[in-house]
Amino acid sequence: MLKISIDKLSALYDAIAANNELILPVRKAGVVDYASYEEGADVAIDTLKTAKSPKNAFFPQFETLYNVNKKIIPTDASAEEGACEGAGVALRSTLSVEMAPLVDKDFVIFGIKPCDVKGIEVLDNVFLAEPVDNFYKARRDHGILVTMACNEPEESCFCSAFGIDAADPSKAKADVAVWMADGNLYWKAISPKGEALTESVKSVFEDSDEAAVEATKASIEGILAKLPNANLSLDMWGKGVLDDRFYSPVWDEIFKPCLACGTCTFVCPTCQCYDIKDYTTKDGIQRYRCWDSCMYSDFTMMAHGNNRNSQKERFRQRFMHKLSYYPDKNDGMFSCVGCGRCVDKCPQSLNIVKVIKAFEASKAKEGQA
Amino acid sequence: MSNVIDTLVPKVGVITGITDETPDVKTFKVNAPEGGKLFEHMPGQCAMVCVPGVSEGMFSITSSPTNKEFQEFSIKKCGSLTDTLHSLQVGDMITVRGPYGNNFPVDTVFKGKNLLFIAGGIGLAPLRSVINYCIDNRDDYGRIDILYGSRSADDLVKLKEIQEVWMNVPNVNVYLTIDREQEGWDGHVGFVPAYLEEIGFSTDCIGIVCGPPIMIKFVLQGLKKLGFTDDQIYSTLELRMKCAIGKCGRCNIGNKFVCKDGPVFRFDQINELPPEY
Amino acid sequence: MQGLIDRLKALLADGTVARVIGWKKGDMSYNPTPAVFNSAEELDEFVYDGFCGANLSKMMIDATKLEGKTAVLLKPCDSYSFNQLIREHRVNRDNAYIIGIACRGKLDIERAKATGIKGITDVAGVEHDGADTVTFKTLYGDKEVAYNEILLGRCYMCKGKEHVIADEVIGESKDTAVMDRFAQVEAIEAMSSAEKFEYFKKELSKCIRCNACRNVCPCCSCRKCVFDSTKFDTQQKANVDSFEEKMFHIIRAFHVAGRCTDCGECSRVCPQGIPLHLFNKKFIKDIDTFYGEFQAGKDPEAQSPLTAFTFEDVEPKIVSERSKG
Amino acid sequence: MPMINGEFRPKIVAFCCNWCSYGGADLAGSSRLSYPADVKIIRVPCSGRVNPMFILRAFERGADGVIICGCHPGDCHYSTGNYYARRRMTLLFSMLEYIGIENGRTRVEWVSAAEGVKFQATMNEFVDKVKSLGENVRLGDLRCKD
Amino acid sequence: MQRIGVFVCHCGTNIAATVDVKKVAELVRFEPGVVHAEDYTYMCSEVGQQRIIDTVKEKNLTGIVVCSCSPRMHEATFRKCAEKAGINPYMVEIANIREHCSWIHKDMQEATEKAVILARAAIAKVNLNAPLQEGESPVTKRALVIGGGIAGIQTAIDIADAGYPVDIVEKTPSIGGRMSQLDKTFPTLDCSSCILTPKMVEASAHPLITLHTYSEVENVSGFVGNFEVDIRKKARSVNMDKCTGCGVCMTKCPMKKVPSEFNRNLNTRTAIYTPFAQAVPNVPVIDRENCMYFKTGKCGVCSKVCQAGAVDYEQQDEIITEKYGAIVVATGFDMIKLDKFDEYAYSQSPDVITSLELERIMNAAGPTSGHLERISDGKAPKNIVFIQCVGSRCNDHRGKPYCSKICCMYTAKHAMLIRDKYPDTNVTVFYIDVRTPGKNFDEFYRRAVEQYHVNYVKGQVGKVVPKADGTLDVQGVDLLDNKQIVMNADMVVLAAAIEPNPDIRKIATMLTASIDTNNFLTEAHAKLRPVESPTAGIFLSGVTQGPKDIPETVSQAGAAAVKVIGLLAKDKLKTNPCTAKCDPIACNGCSTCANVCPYGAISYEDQLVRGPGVNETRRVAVVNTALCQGCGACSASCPSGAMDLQGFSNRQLISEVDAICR
Repeated sequence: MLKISIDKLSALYDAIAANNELILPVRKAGVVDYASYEEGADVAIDTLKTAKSPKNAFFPQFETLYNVNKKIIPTDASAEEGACEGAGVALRSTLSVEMAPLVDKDFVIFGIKPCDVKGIEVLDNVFLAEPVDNFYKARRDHGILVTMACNEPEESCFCSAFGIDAADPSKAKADVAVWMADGNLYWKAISPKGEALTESVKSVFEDSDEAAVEATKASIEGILAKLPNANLSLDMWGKGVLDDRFYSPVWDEIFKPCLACGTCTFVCPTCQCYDIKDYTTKDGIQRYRCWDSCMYSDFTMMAHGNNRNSQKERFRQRFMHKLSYYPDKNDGMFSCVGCGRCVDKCPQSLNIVKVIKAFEASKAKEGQA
Repeated sequence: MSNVIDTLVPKVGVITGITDETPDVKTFKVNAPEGGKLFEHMPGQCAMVCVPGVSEGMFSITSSPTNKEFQEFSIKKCGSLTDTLHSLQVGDMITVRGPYGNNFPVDTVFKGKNLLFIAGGIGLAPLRSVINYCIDNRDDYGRIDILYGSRSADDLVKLKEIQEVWMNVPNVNVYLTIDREQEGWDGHVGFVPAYLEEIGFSTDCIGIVCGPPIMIKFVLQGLKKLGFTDDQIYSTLELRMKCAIGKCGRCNIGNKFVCKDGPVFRFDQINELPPEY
Repeated sequence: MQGLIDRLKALLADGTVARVIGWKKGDMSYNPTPAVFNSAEELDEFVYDGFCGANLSKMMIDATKLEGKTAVLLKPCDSYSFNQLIREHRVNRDNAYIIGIACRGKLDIERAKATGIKGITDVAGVEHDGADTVTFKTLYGDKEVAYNEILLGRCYMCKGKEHVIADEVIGESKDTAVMDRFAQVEAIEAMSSAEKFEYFKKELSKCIRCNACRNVCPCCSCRKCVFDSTKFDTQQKANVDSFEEKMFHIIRAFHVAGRCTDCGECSRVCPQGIPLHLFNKKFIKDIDTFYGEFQAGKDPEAQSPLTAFTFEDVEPKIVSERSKG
Repeated sequence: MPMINGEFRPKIVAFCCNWCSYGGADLAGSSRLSYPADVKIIRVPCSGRVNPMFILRAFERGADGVIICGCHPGDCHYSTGNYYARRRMTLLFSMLEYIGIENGRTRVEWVSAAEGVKFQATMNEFVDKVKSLGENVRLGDLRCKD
Repeated sequence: MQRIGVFVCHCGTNIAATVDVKKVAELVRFEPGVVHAEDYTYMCSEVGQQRIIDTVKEKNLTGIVVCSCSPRMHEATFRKCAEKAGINPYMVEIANIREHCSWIHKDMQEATEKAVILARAAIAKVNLNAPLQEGESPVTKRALVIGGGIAGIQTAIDIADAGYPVDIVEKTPSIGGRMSQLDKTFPTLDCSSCILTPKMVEASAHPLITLHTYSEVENVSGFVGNFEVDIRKKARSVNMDKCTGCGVCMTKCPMKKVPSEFNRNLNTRTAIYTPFAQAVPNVPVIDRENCMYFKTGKCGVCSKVCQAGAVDYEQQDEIITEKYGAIVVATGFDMIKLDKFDEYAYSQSPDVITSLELERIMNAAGPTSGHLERISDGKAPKNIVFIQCVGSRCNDHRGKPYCSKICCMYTAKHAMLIRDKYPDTNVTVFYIDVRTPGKNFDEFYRRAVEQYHVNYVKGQVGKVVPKADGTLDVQGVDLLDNKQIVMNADMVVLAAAIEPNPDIRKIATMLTASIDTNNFLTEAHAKLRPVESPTAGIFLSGVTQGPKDIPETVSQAGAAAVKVIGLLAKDKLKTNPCTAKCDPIACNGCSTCANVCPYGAISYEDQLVRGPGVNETRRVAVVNTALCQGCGACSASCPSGAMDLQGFSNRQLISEVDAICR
């Protein structure tokens, strides 16, 4: 295990940034989100929860997939149909497709919390499943995750319900685990990628034992146990519960305050719905993909109708997807990591915890009856 | 530029032929710019066809894989993309990506079986791929019955092929019907489900149904009346799609993605899904 | 609060109303959810306290289409929104029973957390008739904050505690305004052009286009928002470039100009903390300056300034004339 | 930046009402009153038809200046259209100024069908102003530039 | 998307000299939707149109873009052409590459680039065009003429003779206008009232003409074929039906000190009066501002002397509302005020007068009973100086930039008449140019110079200085001799510029008719539609359109009448199909659009709305296409974009913006 004094963290950042793009929590106009480490960046490394999840680094809110270019070229076959007549040289219009470049430089996400690491695992199951999404894969291949223990978890956190250990990031599927304890940052590589990164920045560290880390782990565990939703029951959810939950009357009332905005979706580390759209450019189009939300009324709208026409259906879709459909497809793994961002951010204070609790309550009521 | 080809990135296709099928359906022949087919596919599979700048949409490939020269899409005019497609000319370029989705089990379950195809309107498009595949491999399948109906005689897609090819293949029976009486039409008149019961097919076959939702509903009832069970009836579904590879989150019905796990479903599978289609 | 619940139960019991729109206790002590109550039994979960900031008037668009009257609890500022909805024929007044509910300013949990409070397990002193001090029990020890220290930003610029429409008013409100409504707008107006641009660029670049501001806004009651339709070819979901967010927010503010009651919900709900009310307030201020004072929602009969004119209106060049460059 | 012979050539969209200003532009044309080719005119029935979305769209797509021309107040072919336009544009321009967009990029001018000279003068002035402001960086869509 | 043919017109060399038309056709060939592009010398010619028709049929076109002159010029031509070719006329768009391009740019490359961009915008628009059908609206077969001068009278008589009822609204108590103030007319020197009075009587007696004198137009609503006009009939205080026109009241009226407007305030009239002896109708009015009875409540002489009992002090203004199919504006002119030309001492000396005042002085019914006298002392002037172009052809803000057109001729007339009647009077005319185009005009002017020896001095007068002896020193320049001259005169006559009647602004606003910088009404086309306003159903007669003499006025009055008759002869009018249309699925029913509609064309109704995900009855906006004039104010105000304007839809305009900014 290595350590560096928290006062000297900028030396570590500089060392990492020397060879990689460094992405870490940065405060901008009062809000902390993951952003590039660049001059003047107001790094807020002790932020427990960034407003948005770091999924942007792998699955950006907007990315160009390819360009379709329209070119007008001379053609020798002037008699060919579709060629321009009478304009001297025979011309014809052609299309060519140019795929956007894939990410080919390493980057480091520093300070990512264990729940968000799990969130990336959730995305992996979607984007790396056949057929592989190469845009995502390139970023995954080049992304190095430095995950940090959550020293002071808050009441909106419920990651432990999903088996995530906020005290011990070394259990996460990341590359380096770090802790902040007694004025130092402790560093431990947990993957070959992590070891390579460690090697390149080793000079800024000194060796250390694990005593301080162990103490911090114990303290965090103590707090985690006291969190109000530490023991949130997921018994009613997972594989094979589709029919029972889908038709539940709980949905009939609970969705009502939902604004149909995309706040929960866009701050969520696991939501991965996207839209593909065209932008007309000078000589063709740019086809891009951008985040979309299943909560939006036009998400499934077609020319002749909408298969999820009411907000109830759309609301149900989001939670059924996270707690039932996704587990069905991924061996019981939930598409929620308990980061609690939706708990903090929902304009109407409606969130996945309330949904889970509402189902529990309705089951308890049925039990009584 | 990357050499990696992503499944989201399409190929350029050239329209090499356009046939007016009905007043609002055209069949487009598509080739690679250098000639030949853009890709190989199986009957029932779809592709994303796109007019850049307008939009992209999922269409079933209506030609049979046994056609080695080109692929065909029969497309009905019903929105901005299809409107634009209908205004294109031979020689114009579009982009195509695919094939996507599963296919009818022509090499497994269907093999050696009698097949009953029931289609309404543009619903013939996905089935035509299977029918021609079966006709081209005629010895692999038993009796083939085709029941096809449309609003009017003018709305019967691929009528020429039906009359000149299908009707002349041994052990293939074609039953055509139109919704309302029409001058010059001496065939059957009436809705498909009604005609189905009138003919009364035996249950020794696999039913393959495609058409408007309301027709499917009544055909299904009709088939059940005749003694068919859900697990011997197949259909294809259609929902809004963007990625076509089960990632964009749009076309799921419960835990199934129509684009990836479908579009071909057996009715007993469909019955297990929530009613969101 | 029990008195309030009893009154609501009585309204349900005597058939005056068929349902009540209010707030339901949250799973934590600071996150009540707007909810529809159909029975006396459900009302046991009713809550009204300092965290009930949500403006419920927009829920009445759907509720007043239902059979029977719907009771809704409206704070003074919410009542303006309801009036505006009447003006635009979006709610059916005859199907609404409006309970004007008193307000002593609503609390902003983010502002509380910004003082260093975290790991909250319980909150006390937030009832309407509660103490002047709010006590937070947290995993990291208890903390006390003055009630008035942690209000929503809008409450410090409150336009008054009078209900402009109500069938009955319950409780007594306390004034919370401590600053001029337009002080923030004036501060920006005083900046140089480059400073203004930098300020808004920084704020707006945080926007994630979640549409919370739009969907919560009682004025944004369009059945189909232009940004969701193909009417203007503006069907964009993400800020795919530096312009998108500006376009969205300018147009949104423009569409509600002359209709916005300044309820402040947009800024309250923004997950990225963008001070969106600064757009709306700018329009309100300009309208007041150019065309005379106008408070949307005050009078459901009043003509919106953008659907009216006078022959002597200022010319658009006023903007460059008074600009500092 | 679009340059011709080392000179910045702005993209300018002019919305002209059919009854007055478009006629004014026609008169400028038939009187051979020259103004820069950077100005491209879109015919609208009335200045009151101009939706703020059009103006922002033009800026989004890379316009450097947008000018709206209509009948003089009181002379609107439809009686009142330009009065509404006047209010809309005043508020919109004020908002653009407020978020830090140079206000010289937007303008409203009342030009009658008889004012070919005024049309020319207005366009010359406006083009000069926009040229002096340079390329529209603050409002432009980055993807549009080549 | 459409199948578009692009037709680029050379317009001879008008376009082709500056725009590389072949290149334009070539470059737009691969724009989305374009299946054909060609250029031709004159697209509007028979041959050009036939090419379009042939191509439409051959290539199955659904849309047409013509790159040519202004749509205000030939849009209608090409729409008709499209119709002949069998496609909807509204599938045509014009790219204006002449007025907006070739005529104003010199550099071929620059102009060609611009032409391509304008063509692209039109192509982008036409791709989104939809076929539109013209509606029909009925025509009220009655015309209104505003102004009862010679222009209005002639128009009214011509319309009425064709069998359509006409109302004349005249602000003053009598019809007749400026012409009734004139003494003789050039170049024939016949007596003005001798030729006018029969016309006045004819108008008054015509069974299809209704006169509303002493009346003003108060409000106008509606549109071509269907105007609704409020007319204020000011209280005359004399019952028109009872009055016999005996005139006793006027002779007995004790208030005799009211300046006579008719005589340009050179003398006075009574408080109850007719403006002049031949007034039509010959019914006096009481000028309430000056009447003793109305001022003090005492008097009542006129009422007492009136044997017919026609005087009615209680009469009130009355507002009548009438419907008309067409409106003719014939509001005429006035002389400009001379306060800005004080160097001519008009305000300082009563002997500096305007030509119109001289007209009254020379008139037998005028203040001096036709004797040429100085106003100051009643003496016959021996030296008279005429000063031309006072306020006309004036480059600064004091006067008018235009030529008033009639002054040269009436001055020649005045000079000649004076020299004829008073041969011992010296007459000098200071002029900039003498303009005499017109039948027998130059001959007339030469007679003045050659036969009557009027002293014409080319040059301007700098100053007129009243002297202590009552004469005037005229300081001028003789440009031909290039010398300063000072000339002593007994009388100076100023040929003041004429300007449109000051009421025209108010009237034009009511009519939504456009007006130029000089307050003359704009014609729909300067050459081809000179008597029509761009606003459908509004016609121009007389000086309201621009300076004219009497024969011109009368011929234009007749022309306007013909246009009106042509309109009234139709039973139905085609209505503009570019009307607003509401998409009920997106409509909020918020009433914003109705609040800005100037025609009250938008109403609300509960409608069953069905669409993707919608099936309910709700309040939505409905447009009455007969009332909608297609201004688009509603669609610019609609937040959801539900209200859109056909032909200028949001998508169409945005696609134009995109094409231009591409």
